[in-house]
Amino acid sequence: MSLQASAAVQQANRWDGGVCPFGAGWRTVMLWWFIISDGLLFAGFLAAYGYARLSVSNWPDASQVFSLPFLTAMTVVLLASGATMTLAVEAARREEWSTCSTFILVTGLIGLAFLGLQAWEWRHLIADGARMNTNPWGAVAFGAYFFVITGFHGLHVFTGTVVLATAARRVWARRATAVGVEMVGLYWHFVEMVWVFIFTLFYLL
Amino acid sequence: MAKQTSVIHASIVAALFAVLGIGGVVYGSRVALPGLASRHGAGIDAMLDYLLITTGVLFAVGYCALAYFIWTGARRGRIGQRLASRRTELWVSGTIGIAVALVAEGGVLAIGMPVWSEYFDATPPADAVTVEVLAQQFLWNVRYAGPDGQFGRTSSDRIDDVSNPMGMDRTDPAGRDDIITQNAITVPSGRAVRLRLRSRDMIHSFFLPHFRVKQDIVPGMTPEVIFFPTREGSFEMACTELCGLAHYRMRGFFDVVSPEAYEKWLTDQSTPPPARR
Amino acid sequence: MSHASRDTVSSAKPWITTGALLLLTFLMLALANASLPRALEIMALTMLMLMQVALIAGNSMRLRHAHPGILWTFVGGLLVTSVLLYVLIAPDAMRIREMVTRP
Amino acid sequence: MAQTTEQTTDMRHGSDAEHAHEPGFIRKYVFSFDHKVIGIQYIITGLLMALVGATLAMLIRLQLGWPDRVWPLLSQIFPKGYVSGVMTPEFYLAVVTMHGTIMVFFFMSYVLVSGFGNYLVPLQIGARDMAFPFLNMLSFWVGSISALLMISSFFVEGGAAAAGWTAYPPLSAVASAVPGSRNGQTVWLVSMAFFIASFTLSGLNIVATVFSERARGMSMWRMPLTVWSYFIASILGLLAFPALTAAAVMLILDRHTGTSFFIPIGLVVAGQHLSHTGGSPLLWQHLFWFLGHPEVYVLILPALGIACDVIPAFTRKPVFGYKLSVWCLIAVGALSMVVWGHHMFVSGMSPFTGEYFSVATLTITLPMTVFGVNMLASLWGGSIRLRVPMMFACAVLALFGSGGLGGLYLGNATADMQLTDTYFVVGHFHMMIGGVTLMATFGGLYYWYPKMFGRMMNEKLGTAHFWLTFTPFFVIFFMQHFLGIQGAPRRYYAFTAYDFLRETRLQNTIISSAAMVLISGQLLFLINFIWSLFKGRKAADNPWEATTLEWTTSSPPPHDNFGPHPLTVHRWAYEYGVPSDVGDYADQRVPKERVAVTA
Repeated sequence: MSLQASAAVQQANRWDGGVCPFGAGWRTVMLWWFIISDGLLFAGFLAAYGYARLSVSNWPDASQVFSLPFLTAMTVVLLASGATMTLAVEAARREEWSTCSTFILVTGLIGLAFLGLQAWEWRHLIADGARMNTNPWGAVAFGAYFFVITGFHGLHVFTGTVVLATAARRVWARRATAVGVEMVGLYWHFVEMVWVFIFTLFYLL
Repeated sequence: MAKQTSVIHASIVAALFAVLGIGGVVYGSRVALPGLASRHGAGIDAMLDYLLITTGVLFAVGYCALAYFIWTGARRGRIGQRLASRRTELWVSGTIGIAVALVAEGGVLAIGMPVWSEYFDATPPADAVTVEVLAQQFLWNVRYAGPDGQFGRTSSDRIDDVSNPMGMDRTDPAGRDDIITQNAITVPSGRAVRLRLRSRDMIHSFFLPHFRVKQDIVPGMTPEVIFFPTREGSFEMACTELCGLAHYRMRGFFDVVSPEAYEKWLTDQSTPPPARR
Repeated sequence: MSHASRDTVSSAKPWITTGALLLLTFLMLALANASLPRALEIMALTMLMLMQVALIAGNSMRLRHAHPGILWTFVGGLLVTSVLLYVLIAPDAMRIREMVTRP
Repeated sequence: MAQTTEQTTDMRHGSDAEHAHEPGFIRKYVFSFDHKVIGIQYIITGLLMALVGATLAMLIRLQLGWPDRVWPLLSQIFPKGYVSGVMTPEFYLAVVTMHGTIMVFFFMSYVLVSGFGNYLVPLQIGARDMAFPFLNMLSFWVGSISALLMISSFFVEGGAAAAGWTAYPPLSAVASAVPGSRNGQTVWLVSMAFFIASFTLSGLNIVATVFSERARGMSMWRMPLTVWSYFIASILGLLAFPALTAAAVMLILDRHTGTSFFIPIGLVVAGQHLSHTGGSPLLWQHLFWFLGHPEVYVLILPALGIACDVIPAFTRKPVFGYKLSVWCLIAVGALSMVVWGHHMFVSGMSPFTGEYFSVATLTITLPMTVFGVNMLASLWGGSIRLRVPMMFACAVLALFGSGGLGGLYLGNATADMQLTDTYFVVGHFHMMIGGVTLMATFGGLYYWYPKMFGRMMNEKLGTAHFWLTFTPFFVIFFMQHFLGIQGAPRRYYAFTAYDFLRETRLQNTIISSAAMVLISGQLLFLINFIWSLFKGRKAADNPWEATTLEWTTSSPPPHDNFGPHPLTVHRWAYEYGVPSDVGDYADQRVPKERVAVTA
């Protein structure tokens, strides 16, 4: 630890410069802002969905469209990946790199499983007649919003698995830092959190 | 010498701001709104007059202050004071800020809001003349209910540019006597006008400059405007929301005529089959 | 890395978080299928959703351990902004429904 | 939080390896990681885009000023746009749309926000570079792709997008609505997506940099107002832009996959029945303006910040009410997120939200007036050196005043009913996001040119440029307000069809003539910029005797900005009018012992 840094930390006011006021590095601050910005993309979609829903009267009843056991499976899978990701982050903090790398890999695999389930769900709904511009259950916008919102979330999960794969390789090669793994974890949990929103607002309500 | 030229230069720049400030007000005071022809328009005009006067004063004062500061500042070898005290600063900008905000908000609340409510929350008087306007690229289809006072059913499936621009249901008896014109609305003086606005393609905006009426017609929605013409004459109507190539000449006429002339116009329109104008 | 140990939580914690999340999920599923009045259903599900979000953000994303500044950045930046967006556009959506159904 | 210190160490010295060796030409000037080079790259790209935007403005003004004239020469230059010397309406609309888009996103955002932001923020807070230099470079090149795409849309089938910079559907969603909606609109949307990506990367960097990279002693309350304004503007950008991304995705889907997010049921366009059902064009307006309104503050706050930093250097006294100004910036930033509906008063929105948006909008008056008064009062009692940057700063102040007063009309739902979508709006926003930003851009360029290129710009040419810029600019857009009061709607190809607009023809000719003066006046700037690059007087490190940190290093600054030793800041950014050994000021690095800290 360098001398200036310790002096800086000892300063009474964290906002006085020389140190990040939030007790976190620029990476963390930047990632949080990225998460906010990216989250607002979903907020845009979900607000539009809520708007569409309020402005039409024949929105399909979700429980008749989606198979709830299947949905539960998807949720369980994604939430489980959150736990393994946390374990990976903790392993990284303890510098147990091989454990960390294993957990990251497991998380990535669970992510892929989630994507597989989602693909299955899409196939099923498409077979039932759901399209971007039509669906057999009611308001036309339903199909469009369904594919766009879950599609974007799926895209984020996919990006997440790519990031996880990269991270696993770096950790395995001992080229990663605990902060780096934590960043990956933050992103992955964010994707998980977005699913909670989508699950409630789109599938349940 | 350098100081001399810079003072002259500063004086010229100061003069520029002063001239723009005062000249702007003079210029502005000579420009008038299109002649008023509706009742609620008086409220809008009052709002605008209020704003023109208050902002005119603020504008001239602000520009002259800027000019004055430049004028005196350039002559000052050393600064008058370094910092106004925190209290002075708060007091100066706080007072002026609150004053301007009061002018703005107060004007809106006192003059503006009643007009806004009058315009949007008005219940149409029983004797209002109801006219339906269906905007399309680039003309206004106008429909009257005819003698039976009932509009016939329409649907967009039936729209045909040549034979049925409004998509009338020919089987609906209520629609038999509907009067259809294009680009022209005729209303009698002395009665409120209730316009049902629809669009069949783009967003148009129905604008009657003399009546202070402006309403976007978003397709899929049927906004209504209710207003009361106050003088007779032939007025222009325009589209103010970009709707395509001929947006700039989507012109129509809004004729306010005497009740007798209106009755006559109605009978004239009813006898021959609706024709294009 | 002596400092790391203090922050480390035992490995059981993540599973507790996940378990709680799952529990909430099942509760929500049950609520969604019970025929509650619509307003109540929306309120209950939203509350439960926010609890889930709080669990994920607080435990998994470690917002509980982060500086409050980050917490407020997150809450204000994402949640409040989204809510404002929706609250201010929702009245128009209802108005459209009114206008469309008008004959 | 011991973990913090580790990260702190990492943060302060993490990027040193990069700076160690001298990079080659490509790494130094093309794919550079240096925030100064990236800033200048942004500024130059933006100025080139401005050239395009100004040319388009000239075409618009030629058409509106002399609607009956025939221009054979233009027919040769734009064979498709001018048929036998007469501008076609489709070309006119494309030109209007692209002028707006290019000026807002590719000139103002580039030069003012990304350009100056990248250049100034690290320098003014005493950082070596942006927090994440690689991301910064990526941001510039993604932005360049977006700019190229936008320009290229003129050459696709049907021409460039023609639905206005607001791209309201259905006009922008239905290919048969207007020629520009065929392919031009798609290119527009894709280009905007790239732009947003680039702007987000840039914004993330600025936010993280201001948070974490400040030099020791550079507390938030010692930051220059420029940095504050960039900080708030970047946060606004990060919060507001995603909504447009979402909307753009949905609009592209509407155009190409037959969805109906924004297209309602039963449209008949050009005689064809559309199969779309159930969308709402209002939704686009909401999502667009949710971005669009904060976006104007993203542009205008940096402009105000720059003016606030230029003024003290030429009045030799601190800014008036610094802390209050900062709070005003914060308040304006927060309020700007919740007032977007004032763009839609007559759209048929719910009257209750209309009232809310009206009152909320006018609430912005309070902080904005306080800010304006603070700026004006900064001149009060000063010893003014009326150099070129100062003249432009005064122009910022003047246009901000008149634009702000115009805002009272438009934020007010009642007055807005008559004025919306007329030239009043055009005049108003050109005063604000056109004029305030343009004057601040010029002021900033004249002010920081010596720092950027190590040479002074020519003062006489600059003065002439000021007169030929501010005066015609004011005349043009002040008169446009009154065109609007007379009822002239915007986005009209010509004002020939209406009797009530007959009187505006002369005014339009005057406006167009002034516009020609304005545009030709910019040649002076161009000449000055290029000439000074090679022949300008060598600049001292601190030619304006200013106090902020960028002036304490050499002109131009070295690669690592302040040399190898970490610097310490001892005072706020406005220590003017104090006796010190160099004159009447003390820069932020002067220790407390040498000149007393006064604020």
